[in-house]
Amino acid sequence: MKEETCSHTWEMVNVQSGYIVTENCFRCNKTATSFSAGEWPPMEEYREGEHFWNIMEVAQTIRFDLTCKACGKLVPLNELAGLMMCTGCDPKCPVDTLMKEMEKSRIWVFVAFGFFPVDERTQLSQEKIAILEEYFNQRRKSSSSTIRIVSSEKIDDISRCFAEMIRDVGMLSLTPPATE
Amino acid sequence: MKYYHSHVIIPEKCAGRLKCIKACPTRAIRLRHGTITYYDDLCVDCGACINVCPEHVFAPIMDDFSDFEKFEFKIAIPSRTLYTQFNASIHPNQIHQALKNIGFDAVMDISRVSQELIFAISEYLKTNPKEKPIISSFCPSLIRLIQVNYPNLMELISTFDASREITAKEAKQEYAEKLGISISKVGAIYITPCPAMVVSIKQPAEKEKSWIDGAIGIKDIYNLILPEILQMNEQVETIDTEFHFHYGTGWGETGHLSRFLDAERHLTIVGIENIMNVLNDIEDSKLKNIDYIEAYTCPQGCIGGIFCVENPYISRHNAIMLERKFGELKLFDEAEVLKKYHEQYYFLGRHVLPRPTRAQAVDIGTSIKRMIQKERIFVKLPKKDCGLCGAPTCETFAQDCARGEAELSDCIFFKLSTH
Amino acid sequence: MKLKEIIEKLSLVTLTNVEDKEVSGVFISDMLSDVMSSAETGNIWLTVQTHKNVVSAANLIDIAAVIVTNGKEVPEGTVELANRFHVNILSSPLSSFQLASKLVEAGLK
Amino acid sequence: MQEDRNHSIEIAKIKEALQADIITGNSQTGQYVTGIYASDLMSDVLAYGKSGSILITGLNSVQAAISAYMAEFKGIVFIRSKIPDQDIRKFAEEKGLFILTTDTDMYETCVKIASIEGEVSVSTAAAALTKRAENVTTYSFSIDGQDFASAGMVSTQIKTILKSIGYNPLIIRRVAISTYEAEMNVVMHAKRAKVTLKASDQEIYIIIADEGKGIADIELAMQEGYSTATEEQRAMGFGAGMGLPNIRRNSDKMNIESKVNEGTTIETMFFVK
Repeated sequence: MKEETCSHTWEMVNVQSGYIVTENCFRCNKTATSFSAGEWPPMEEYREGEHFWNIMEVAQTIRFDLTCKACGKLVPLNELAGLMMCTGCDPKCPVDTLMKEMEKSRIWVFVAFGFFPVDERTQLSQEKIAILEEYFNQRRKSSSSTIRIVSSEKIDDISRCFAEMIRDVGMLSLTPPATE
Repeated sequence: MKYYHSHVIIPEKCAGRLKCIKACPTRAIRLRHGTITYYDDLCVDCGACINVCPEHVFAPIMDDFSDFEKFEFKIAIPSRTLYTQFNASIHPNQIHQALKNIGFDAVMDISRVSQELIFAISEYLKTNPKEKPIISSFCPSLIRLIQVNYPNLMELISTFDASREITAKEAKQEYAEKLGISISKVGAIYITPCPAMVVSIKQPAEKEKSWIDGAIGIKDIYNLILPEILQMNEQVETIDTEFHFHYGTGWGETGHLSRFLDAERHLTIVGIENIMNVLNDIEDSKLKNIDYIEAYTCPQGCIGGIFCVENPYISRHNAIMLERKFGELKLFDEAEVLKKYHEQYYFLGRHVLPRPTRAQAVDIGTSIKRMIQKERIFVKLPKKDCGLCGAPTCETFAQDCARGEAELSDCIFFKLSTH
Repeated sequence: MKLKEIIEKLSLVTLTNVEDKEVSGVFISDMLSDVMSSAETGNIWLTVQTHKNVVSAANLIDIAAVIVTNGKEVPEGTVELANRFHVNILSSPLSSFQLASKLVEAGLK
Repeated sequence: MQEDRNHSIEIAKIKEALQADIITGNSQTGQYVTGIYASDLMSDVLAYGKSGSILITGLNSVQAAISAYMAEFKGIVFIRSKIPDQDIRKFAEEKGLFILTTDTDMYETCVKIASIEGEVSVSTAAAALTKRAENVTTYSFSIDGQDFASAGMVSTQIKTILKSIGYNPLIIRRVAISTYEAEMNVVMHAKRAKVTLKASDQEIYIIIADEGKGIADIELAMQEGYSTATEEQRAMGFGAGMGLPNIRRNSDKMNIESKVNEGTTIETMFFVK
């Protein structure tokens, strides 16, 4: 089947487990996130030109690409750092407004995040976001609701957002749970 | 509750030498993932970290002289230690004059109140208080050490106020009346040998509010008054000879009190380790026949405070010379002091309260569970107390892990065995 | 098999309002990324994780129900969020392993 | 261990049921595991896992191996064909953990192990919670007779432990005083003693069992002022004859048993309100 005419049945491929690493440079106070594949997350601080990167947080996550079973089209999703479900914590946020509107027709809003610092190479295109949305809705076969994925650029002020990215925080922790 | 402390941490300066972590007597400091942090509820402001750090990561927060401009009338209250920073050939009056030259309106020395206070304390001890020994409330760091590590000895802390506080109260009242201004317009500024005194002014553990309004370290004032004093040497005649200075009895140096109080029933301790040993003994009721304990967390007493300029041995020598020269004050009215004593003039008004300990933040069951986890972790640690995980000992590290504040993978020996 | 039937058979505790759904299988993992990549819609998901992220991940795949094992307490915020997004959360005092064998006995493959 | 075998599964059987590959611990297949714990959350493994168990996990990280070792597990089954790397293998080999890998997912792995004949104990948080009331931490210490220089060490150690648990200062003070007195008695009169401390949210329990000459007349010894200390000991401030009465006064419950020429055992109990 030709790519142009195919209605696409998406499938997750090239699934790689690894870590999402948040680093901070204490000289310029810039924050950067990156994906690190492999068994061990980076642990040491390091120098890169003017920057002095310190690891702030490491969480387990996966990265993946999507491919169409029918036509074989491959959509690399290198830019996707994670997904977050809008929990409506900031009434001023445009995503929250969208969420409230969509909730009536049982559409749940998820936000797709790229990497920091923000530039073209690190952000997902609108087209890829649409494909991602298609993929997850195809997987929700029996569902009476649908999902909607929007770009993180839509968030007004990230510092007011309390939602959490879907990733495996605390997985590596060896400390017993603090409270029972 | 947030605890005020007399220093700030400047993490950028930290070179990771781990000296502070080991030096801290209450094990309050950690180096986690390259950043120095501390538990402010454990810090007793002893200044050990400030002292050992070559990079000056811990910076004392001191008042600046300009902070006192808001007062219409400024009274300097020098610690006894200030006088020991100078050779005994320099008359205390010269020091007082120099303080006035740099901007203070008056200077009040604490020796008269000190002497009255000791008289009152010896009177109090004669009444045979139930709880003994009484522990001097002079050293703020000592009080905090007892709050943090020895909560069951809280009742032993003397309920007498410190001489600097009473002096400040009297001076402020006196000048407010004399000048006919509100007492809030009169500022009392203590010249301190250590940062702990600053904490007892900003956030007193002993009472609601301190009478003192601010503090300047001896080190800072020394640089300002020394040139003034050097100039004065040529014109000694300006010195007021009527001034009754005496350097007899008081707190701050070891052994001064024992001469006045019954030496047989009086104990002087300096240095935090030594203090902890004695406090342990008191807890076991092992220490008998002692009525009064005078203790200073600094290694040589207040002359070893970190804001001191002079070598403590020389200070000690200066103190002896001062004592010879200015001896005891004979002029005080015993009957008057007794009257004030019976009117509760010298008392704090209440006992010092313990700080809630970290363990008490959770119920005993959870705490025991953590203890079991701690032991489980501890037995598997190398017990080398290397400090590379950022905790001072393997035991504290195990404790931190059980509390969920550190991760086992921070232990270098685990890392080594997995790489 | 219907969810309500399973709840009854295994005496599961319901922490949220429950919408009955068709259950297509079981997935055990405490890793959200695993759920995102490998769980199927209509699965019931056994986990010891209890934070809000569980709701997000379960919603993304449309999980039939999340069963929190080991009798772990689920924070109120998580339950609230789950109710809002119609995600079923159940609880069991059994461990994931024990519950797995009970699910087989109940006839779920 | 015969007894162990009745309540456990042979590792070889697990390997067979899962058609798993052995990564480390080839020689251990004849051993038995006494529990199963399936989780990816390592903090839970550490908190609730029972020693002797096997860990089923998809977390292919050295942290899984460290956790299994800390919780005294026998080994790990990695699911969904996860092959542990060199670091994990090295750690496992050093610490004597066996590692299997299987291609099934966690549910299937659980189902397959559950279908093996055998009884295994499964640790759960629920079980851990019901056990909470009987949560006790136990410590033991020893005292040497005539070692006056270190007298008081044990009571100081006990005090430190109780303080870090966070008991009321008043109860700690009473424990400290009575333990110190008992410790002094041992130093003065006995050869050596073993001290056991059991602390729970209900009570603090201390047993001091010494080997020594024992007490002939306990009733007499319990009287205030009675002392058998020597002149030298008195000169040093020991043995004012306040030991036993002081222990009784400071504890909520006290029991003393003694056999002449064998030793004395003092049990004290302090109730936590």
